[in-house]
Amino acid sequence: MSKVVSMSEAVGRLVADGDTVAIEGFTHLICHAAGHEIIRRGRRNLTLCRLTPDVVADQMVAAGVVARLVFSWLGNPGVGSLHAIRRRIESADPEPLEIEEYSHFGMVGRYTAGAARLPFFPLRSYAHSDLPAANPRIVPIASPYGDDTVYAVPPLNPDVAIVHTQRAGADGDAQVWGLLGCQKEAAFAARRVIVVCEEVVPEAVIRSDPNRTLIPGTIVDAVVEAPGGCHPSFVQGYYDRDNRFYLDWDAISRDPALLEAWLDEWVYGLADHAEYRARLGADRWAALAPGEAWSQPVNYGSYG
Amino acid sequence: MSKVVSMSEAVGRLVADGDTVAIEGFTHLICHAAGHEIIRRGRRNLTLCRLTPDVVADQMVAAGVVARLVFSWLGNPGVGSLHAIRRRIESADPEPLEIEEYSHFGMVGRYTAGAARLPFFPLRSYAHSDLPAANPRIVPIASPYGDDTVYAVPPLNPDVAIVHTQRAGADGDAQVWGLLGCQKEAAFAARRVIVVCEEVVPEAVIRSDPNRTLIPGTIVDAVVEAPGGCHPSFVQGYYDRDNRFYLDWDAISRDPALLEAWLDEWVYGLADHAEYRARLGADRWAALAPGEAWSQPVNYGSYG
Amino acid sequence: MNWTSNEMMVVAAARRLAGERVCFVGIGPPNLACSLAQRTVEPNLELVYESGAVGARPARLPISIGDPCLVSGARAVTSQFDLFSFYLQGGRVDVAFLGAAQIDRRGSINTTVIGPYERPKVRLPGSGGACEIALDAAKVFVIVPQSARSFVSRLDFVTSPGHVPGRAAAGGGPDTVVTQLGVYRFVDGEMTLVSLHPGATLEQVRAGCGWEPAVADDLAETPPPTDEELTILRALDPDRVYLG
Amino acid sequence: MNWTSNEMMVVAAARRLAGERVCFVGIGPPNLACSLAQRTVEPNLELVYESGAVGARPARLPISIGDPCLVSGARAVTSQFDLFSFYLQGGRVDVAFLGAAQIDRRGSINTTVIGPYERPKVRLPGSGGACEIALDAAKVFVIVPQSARSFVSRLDFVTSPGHVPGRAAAGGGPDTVVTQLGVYRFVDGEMTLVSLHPGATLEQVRAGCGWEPAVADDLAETPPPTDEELTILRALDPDRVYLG
Repeated sequence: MSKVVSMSEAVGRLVADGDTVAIEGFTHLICHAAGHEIIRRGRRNLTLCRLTPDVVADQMVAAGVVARLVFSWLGNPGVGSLHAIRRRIESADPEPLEIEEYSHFGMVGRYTAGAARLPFFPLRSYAHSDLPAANPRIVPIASPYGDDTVYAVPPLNPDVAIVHTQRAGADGDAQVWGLLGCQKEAAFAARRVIVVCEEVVPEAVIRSDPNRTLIPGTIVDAVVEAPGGCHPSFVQGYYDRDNRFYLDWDAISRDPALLEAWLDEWVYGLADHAEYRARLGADRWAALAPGEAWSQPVNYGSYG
Repeated sequence: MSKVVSMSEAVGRLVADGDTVAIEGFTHLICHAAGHEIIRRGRRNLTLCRLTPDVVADQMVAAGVVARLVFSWLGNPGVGSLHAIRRRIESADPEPLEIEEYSHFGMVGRYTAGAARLPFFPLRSYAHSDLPAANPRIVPIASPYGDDTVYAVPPLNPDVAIVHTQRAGADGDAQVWGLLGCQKEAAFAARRVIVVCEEVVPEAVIRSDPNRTLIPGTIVDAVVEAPGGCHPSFVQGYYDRDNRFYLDWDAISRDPALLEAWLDEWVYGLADHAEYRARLGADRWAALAPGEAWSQPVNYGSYG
Repeated sequence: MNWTSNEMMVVAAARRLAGERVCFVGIGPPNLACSLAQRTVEPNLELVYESGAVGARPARLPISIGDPCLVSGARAVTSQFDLFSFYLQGGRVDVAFLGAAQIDRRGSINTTVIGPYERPKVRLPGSGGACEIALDAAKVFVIVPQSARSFVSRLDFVTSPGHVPGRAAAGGGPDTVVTQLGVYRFVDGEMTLVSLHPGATLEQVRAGCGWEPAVADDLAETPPPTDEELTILRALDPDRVYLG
Repeated sequence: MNWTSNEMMVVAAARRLAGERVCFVGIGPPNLACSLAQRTVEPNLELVYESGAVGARPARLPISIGDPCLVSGARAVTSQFDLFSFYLQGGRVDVAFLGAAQIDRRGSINTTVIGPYERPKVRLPGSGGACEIALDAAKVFVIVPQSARSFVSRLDFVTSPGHVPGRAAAGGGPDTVVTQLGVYRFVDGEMTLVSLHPGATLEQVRAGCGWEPAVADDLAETPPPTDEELTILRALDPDRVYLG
């Protein structure tokens, strides 16, 4: 059964005001297209969960979509700060932003507990740090064997997880290669899952390599084909990170007026991500295209 | 740096009397060749860890190698019982066998805790079952959030893990497709790791598909090339399960004299697994060969 | 067409899969029941195996839960950590099958030992994944040949808990038990015969039960296997490996 | 050849990698130090990135820890769960690099906030993986530009604990801190200058330190970068993205 819909329909149907939304992807496969559609549709009061809120998070916060941020690293990677978010945190400008802060492993542990229906996830982080004082949900837990103590983090179960992948079947089987982040855990932890992909491929492609499936269609609610949907982040084998954008964002994000103009031009002023892609222009896309480096295929064998 | 050695050298150097040894592989990739070499070298007092002690475990127990079994399912899959092991447990014949019993998830959790240096692993299994009474190492643990209680299992850190894979690089990077079992967790939990493979392949093959690497060479101590080393279990894409052997084993294992004769003929009487392979004969191997079903390759892209 | 009580058992189980989606399945009768259901009442049934094969499309009758035919052409393959954590404990399995060496009136199951644990008369395989399946699957179906030896008033060991007092409501014990004699469901946690297979008698049920079995007021007769069901089923297991 | 204090900092860090095997590495100076070490003192150094790239062989200078050039041709790629659980917490990382916005005499590090946590003067990125790196890596190297603003007597926030009282011995705080002025190690948990880079003075060290820094009795002078080191280093970062 095909679950392929437009981004507009997926976000319209599956992301509601007040939802807890996980948009994961660690440097890789960060779905800007979904973030833009959420902004375009004027969603409000979202709790945005993301290990590394970066440019798209700064855009969503600036657009007034996000009331609360659950995260572990906040920044414009390789460049510096996210100024819209900093204004909210440092000066409540234009309004306060609630934050709930962990380390990376803590966030991964939270999704894992959520996906596994565990009441907590134990880890060795946080001892002697100020993080438990800053976030009272990080608590010590004694081992039932001997006198070892570790820390616990609580489960995180987003209302919706949005996962960008290289290829997916129409019924949602999502295959990923390169950096995997914690998208699998986030998807299994979520009540609803939107898979966004570079390409919808025939089921036979998926089933030729079942080990490559990160997320099975059985837990997926909608599939959106959005080639280029991670720009300016990258998709292994499809396009490189557009570093110029990250550098440019620093100046844009420092100036609320510039930021507003950017949102007008690149989000509100465009009907969908296909227009964004076209507006970037063929030359810019061509400059991001990698060379080819194909995996050596493996034989699963036919047993009939 | 090549770590490729013979099975004899790997077992001789890395498996000692009294060791805790994990030989994992869930129906798939069960390294009989290593079990046979351990028998051949007369190792004693091993603690054998394996979710599913099956034919090779019955052989190792019958040969007097194993003093203690840590497991979650004991049987000749699809056939019935392991009679050598049953004699030891039911009648202490010829001597008692110590057992430590979990469920599958409990065993997986134990390896995971061992690999992650956690003092325990929490799971929802065991409530209202008699397993915690049979095994006092399975204990309840209260959630630090609310009044939920789950169970804990303790970490399992084998002295050595033996993992069979389809292909490996000479320095130990091991790639697997098909059923993955819990070999990754067992290997990371172990102090020493032996990778046995169907084929040692050039490093370029491995590096063409880094997502396929289950175990990185950085944690591997020895690499053994042993094609056919999982017979009578199977290797996806290489050979099918030899079901006749499993059926035959039932009668052999029921009769200590037959079992002893089998060990004489197929283990003690052979120098190594190459002789075992040859003795099985080309026709038997040909009957186990699957057809071809190749994965669709993926492009990682070259970024230079 | 004539049929055997084993065939009736598998057919009755298959029919109960109507409306289910993700099914955690074992080898033998459960696998046959699922394959039959896919071809009759529930074409969209997704098969998940304990070995980690997800959405399997076996090209032959699998002879083990890890048969390579379950992997080639599957939708996904997962590690056991993911399988047990995210699929099973995570609540992504709608229905799961269990077998039993012993089962009691509450649907608790023993697959560990006959006799005392420390020195058993018969050492059985043990839990495998059964303990977590019993606790984590949304719904549990049991397929078990019924006899006074398997339907016992007191288990020698509880491997997989059933409708025991104090257990949380969600997935609180098996939903259905199917034998060669009939179909049982649970009423107030008590195994209750709801349907008798054609040809089977209440006397056989009582003889094959270590306690006085509860019988539903509206006890039904199981509709016999249809020709279509039998034709499909026999094609699935032409050598009668599991049909006997 | 002439050289800059930044180059000296990277070279000094690279030399400390002799004998190490698995290195958890960040972008920028740590990455340059590792690449230089691979080409000089430690050809077998394995680079593991927080993003999950293991045994990376980048064909260009990576601009982020998740640069696709770290994946193509890598030995392995792992999920973040596996990376943090099995590599880092599991004790498979021999040495890891940390940066710092603030560091104190015990080697504790702040990368979270300047000012109070609830209403910070400057909101910094936060822990990322730094908290677990500080606690789990067998050995921690810190590369940090030294100034009275970064070397502080009291941290605004402890993101990554150093040699704090009561901490378990294993991996108990940073092993080495490298700045543009010198190399520090820890003596009884106290950051101690052990080597002064050529051209740097104790006065500069004291001016760039918010406390009276301990100085080793046998304070050494760091051997200056060799021509070979400089040639390799500059080829690694021809546009001086990180060398400045």
